[in-house]
Formats: sequence, structure tokens, C-alpha cells
Amino acid sequence: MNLFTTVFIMVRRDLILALRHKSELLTALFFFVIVVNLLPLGVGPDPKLLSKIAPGVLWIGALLATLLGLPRLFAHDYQDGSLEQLSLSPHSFTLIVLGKIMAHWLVAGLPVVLITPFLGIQFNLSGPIIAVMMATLLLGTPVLSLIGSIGAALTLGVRGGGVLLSLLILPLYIPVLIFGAGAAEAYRSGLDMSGYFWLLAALDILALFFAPWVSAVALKVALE
Amino acid sequence: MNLSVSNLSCQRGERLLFENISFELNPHQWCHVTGENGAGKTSLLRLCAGLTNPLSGLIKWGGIPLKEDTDRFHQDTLYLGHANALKEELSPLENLQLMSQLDGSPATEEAILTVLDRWGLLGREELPVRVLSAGQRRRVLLSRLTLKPCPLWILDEPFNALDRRAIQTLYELFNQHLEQGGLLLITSHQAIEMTDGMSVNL
Amino acid sequence: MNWFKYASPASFYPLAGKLIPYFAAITVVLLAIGLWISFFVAPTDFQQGEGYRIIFVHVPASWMSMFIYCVMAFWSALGLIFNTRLSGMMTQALAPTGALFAFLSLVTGSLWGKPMWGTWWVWDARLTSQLILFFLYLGYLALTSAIDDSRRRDKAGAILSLVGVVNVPIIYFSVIWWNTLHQGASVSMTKAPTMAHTMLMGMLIMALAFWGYTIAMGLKRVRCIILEREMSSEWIKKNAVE
Amino acid sequence: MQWNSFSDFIHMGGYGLYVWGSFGICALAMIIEPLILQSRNQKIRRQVKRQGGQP
Repeated sequence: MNLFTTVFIMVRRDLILALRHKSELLTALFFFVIVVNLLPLGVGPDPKLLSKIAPGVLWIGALLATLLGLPRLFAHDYQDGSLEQLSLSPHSFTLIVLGKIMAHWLVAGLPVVLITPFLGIQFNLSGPIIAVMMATLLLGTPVLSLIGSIGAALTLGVRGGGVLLSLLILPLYIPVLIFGAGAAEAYRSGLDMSGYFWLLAALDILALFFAPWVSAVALKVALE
Repeated sequence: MNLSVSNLSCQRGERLLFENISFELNPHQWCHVTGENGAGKTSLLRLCAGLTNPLSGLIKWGGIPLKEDTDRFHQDTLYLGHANALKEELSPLENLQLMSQLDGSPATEEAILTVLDRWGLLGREELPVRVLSAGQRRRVLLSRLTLKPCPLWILDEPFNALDRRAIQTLYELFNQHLEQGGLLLITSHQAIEMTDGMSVNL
Repeated sequence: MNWFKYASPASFYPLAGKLIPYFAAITVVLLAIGLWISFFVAPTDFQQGEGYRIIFVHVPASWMSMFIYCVMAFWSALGLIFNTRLSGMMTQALAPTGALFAFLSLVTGSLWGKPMWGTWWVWDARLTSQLILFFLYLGYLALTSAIDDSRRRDKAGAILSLVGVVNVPIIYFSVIWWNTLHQGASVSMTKAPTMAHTMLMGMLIMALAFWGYTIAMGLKRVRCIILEREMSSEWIKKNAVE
Repeated sequence: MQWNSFSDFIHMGGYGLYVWGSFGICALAMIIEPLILQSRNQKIRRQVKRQGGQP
């Protein structure tokens, strides 16, 4: 089976399914926007303070928004028996899982990246910093979906799954958070930030190679 | 190509379901797995489909252990379980298109419509599966039998929720499949009205 | 000697029972020596006074928490490769003790930090990564206690601890990177007291005592787990398990 | 020997609370954990006995 065909079939399938659930589709995005907008209400409207903490807040928001959709990543397919059928398909199961992860990113991660400029303006961020934020989010959010899929697979069908998933996954998100929010910070201090981009890219590659495979193994364990 | 099962033992949780099951299924043959509720019929079928690993024993397809050539085995088998494995948001047509792509033998729209017609589902091919009845869903699932050309069918309670006419259609398909050299491993709580079958009692 | 013989719970159970007293004895002796060195042999530190004596429990506890995580990953890898049941039980037997040491390391660390730096907690690279290690332990414990089926529990736990062990260096590195970027913090933990010979000795002996304690606890817990899982199996019914 | 008296030892040069707090919590943990395990062990042994085994 062709590598791209498998991934493409799955991405298209999951996107169609997501589109038929319009309410679910936008939940992650609304959640992100609301969390980020609650912050000024918590810490006060001082523009200097807000623009200082904005990158961190946007990143934490992105983390939580990704986490929100993760329990559903495999749960529906697990309940209606589709996951079982997918694991029996002659297509590589790892690639099928990769397709599902990519669809998750397109639904949960990409909208977050695209809405960042509007939130950045609310937080008084300058144009270049917004650009840096978008770039790091673009590089970082796929890692969140990839690592998250491992947690989703491990907690599939387990009682208390959603909360458990956050406990498992959030500590593993720390490097992405540090490099992602750090880049904007470095830019502001006038430091070289290429290192952050390289590190995020390295995490991307590492996660891309290992996460779908580990998730596939964990899913087979869950299906037994 | 034959399916051979030797000395199979299976454990669910901490409980031993069955021990030392052996049988061999050859082309043109069908096998009825019987047993009381909870005896492990579904577990045996899932083992034979390669979904779970046995506690001990070996399953071979065409002389090769399952785990050694899963790709070919998945090409050659169709396993239909209790769950319908249909996406509620999609129509029967879309579901079957998707399934056939994932099975590695993409079917054309006409081919799918022909099959749906045979199962009496024409006219419902564009409705979301959500609105279909249990029997209709089951028939959509069974449409896959003719869409994926493969020798080994493993069917868990395929007659569930089917009406007389659909059961008749299913028998026709079974006979056709066996004539063409197919193999059929099946569980059913009702008697199967076919001759020359073997049976495995758990 | 056939090592695989002991990979089966039935033959490991009595062996573990025999080993526990030895490790308990080692622990008690080493603890006595270690405590004696900590309080009576090691001299007063000229910078930190007597307060530095916390090092004799803090550092061994931190070492053990990291070491146990690696041992868990080792058992997990073994379990996934050879499909031995004992490996999963061993991993689960070690996890609570590892989490305990991570917790003790955090508490003693902050008890040390208060008199030395005037604050219970600093976002120092070492403290932060120790905290994250504690979270990883909690995650493991939460996952394994939430899964009822023992085979799935073993495998899911093994996958999680391996994913964790791969991530630990990445997390540690990223936290150091983060810490050097935000040098604003007024205190730095890197100014540890110069390691005198006796102090190192004391720490090593305490670490060995903790190690003996961990093994004794691990064996004790693995025996409980074996009994719980195999309660209905023949060897427990037939054999006098002491 | 750097301690002139017992109260000196307890006082720990002004760090008594922190030093004894640290050693105390470790001691506490290392006493409680075996006790918890012991009770878990006894519980499971009783259960095995009820099932007709010989624990």
C-alpha cells in the first residue's frame, strides 16, 4: 500500500467526520480563545504585563486546547468497532494512526495557529512577535498532537480517561512549551532564536517517527 | 490456503476460557463454533482474526504463523464482529466506499450500489447511518462480504437482527463463497441451515 | 544457573521471600553507619553550618528516584521484548517507592532551601526537573491503577515508562535551557558546598542503604502482587507458600 | 565529635527544625511504607486462605 494513500484516506475520513460535527469542530478553538481572554481578568489590564506574559499564555492555551480533543481521538472509533477494523486493514496501522493524528492537528492545532494574530493584537504584541508566535505554534502544535496520541491510546476505554490523559501527557509537553514560549522571549531580548526553531523542528521529527508507532502499539494492546 | 489451529489456549483477565483447541479448515469448508454464553466463541474468532494473542498454541494461515505475515493475512481475511463498525455520520455509500479503500480494493459507486440493491438498501444509500434500523445497519456491514474479495471469512453472529429475506441472501452468499473455494468460520446462536459443515464445541 | 526459571512468578515468589530479610538487614546496618557518619563523623560545614546535613538524605533520595525510574524502564523493555509476566509486576512493585523518593527529595530539598536561600521553592533547573519526575511517577501510578485487566496494565505501564524515560533527558535539557534564559532568579543551587571526602562517603552509604530498602520493598510488594494476581492458580492452592 | 551536649545536638546550630524535619519525614516514610505493605500482605493472605489455599 502506498504510504501517502493510507494517510490521505484517513485524514480525509476524519476531517469529513469532524465537519459533520460542527459543534465539536469549533470547541477547541473557542476554548482557546476564552482561556486566553480570561487571563487579563485574572491578572489585571496592565498592557505591559499582558504583552510580557502573552507568549506563555498563548502556549498554555494551545496546550489545553489540544488536550481537549484528545480523549475523542480514538474513543469513537473504539466504541463503534471501527478501530478494530482499521487494525485489520492491510494498510499499515501506524500510518492509519498517523492519518488520524494529522486530522486531529488540522482540527485542533491549525485553527489555534491561525487565530493567534487576533489574540496577539488584544495583548498588545508587535507584528514581528506575532509572526514568531505563529511560527513556533506551527512547529510546536504537531508535536502536541503526536505525543498526545500516545496518551489517548494508553487511556482508551480506561475509567477516568480524560483526567488521566492530562496527567500523563502534560509533563511530556514541557519541552515544547519551553522552546515555543522561549523563542518569543528570546526575540524580545534581542537574542538569537534560531536555536529554538531547530529544537522544535527536532522534536517534530522525533515525535513524527516514534509517536504514531508507539500509539499503534498501545492501541493494539487496548484492542486485545 | 488453509487455516490450521493447534493447541490453542485463551485467557481473559485471570480466567482460562478454553484449552487445547485444534482444528483445520480447508477451502470449500465451513466451521461452526458453538458453546455456551461466555465459553469464548468470540475470543476464538478474534484470535483467528489476529486481533488478540493466545496464551499458548499456534494459528497458521497457508502454513505460515499469523504473526509472521500479517500483511498477507489481513489481505486474505474479512472479520466482522459484534460491532457494526459503521460511522453514524456517514451514509451507507460513504461507509462502504471508505471501507473498501481501507480494505485495499476500492470499489466504484456502481459496484457498491449493486451490492446495496441486493441487500434491499437501495434508496437509503444517501441517508446517514444514524437513522437506519439495527437490521439495516447489519445489512450495510454485510455488504462488505462481496466488496472485499478474500478467501477467509470470520463472522461473529452474522444473523443477528436480520429478517428472513436477508438471512436468505446471506446463505446465498455463503454457498457462493464456499463453491469458489472460500473458507468460513462462523458463530451463531441459531442452527445454520447448510450441510457438510464441521463444528468446534468450546 | 537458569535465569529464565525465575522469570515465572511461581518460582520467583519463594526466592523473593528468602531474599527480603537479607536486604532488610543490609538496609538497617547501612542506615546505622550512614546516620552515624551524617551526625557524628562529618564536620560542620564552614558556610552552611549544621544545615547542610540534610544533604545526607536529600541527595540519596534524589539519586534513588532517578535510578528507580531507569530500572522501571529496564523491566518494561524486558517485559515488552520477552513477554514475561514478572517484568510488569516488578515495574509496578518499584513505582510507589520511586514516587516516594521523588517526593522525599522535593520535601527535603525545600527544607534545605528555606534556611539556605530563604525560600521554600525556587524554579531552579534541578528542582523543576525533579518535580516533573514526580509527575511522571504519578502518571504511571494513576494509569496502572486505572486499568483492571492485568495484561493490559502491564503493557500500557511498560509503554508509558519507556516513553517517559526517553523524554526525561529531553525534559531535563529543556528545563536547563529555560533556566539559563531566565537568569533573573536571585539564588542558584549550583553553589553546592564543596564535597569533602567524609561527606561523599556518608552520602554513598546512605544511598546504598536506600538502595537496599528499595529492593526489600520491591520484593515485598511484588510478592503481594503475585499473590493478588495468581490467587486462583494451582501452585498457590497446592504449595505451602511458607 | 562536634556536639558538646544533647541539646546542642537537637539544636543543630540553629537548623534543628530543618535538619530534623528532613530526617524525620524520611524516617516516617520508611516506617509507614513497610507497614502499609504488611497490611496489604496480610489482607491478601487471608483471602487466599478463604479460597482454600495455604498462604
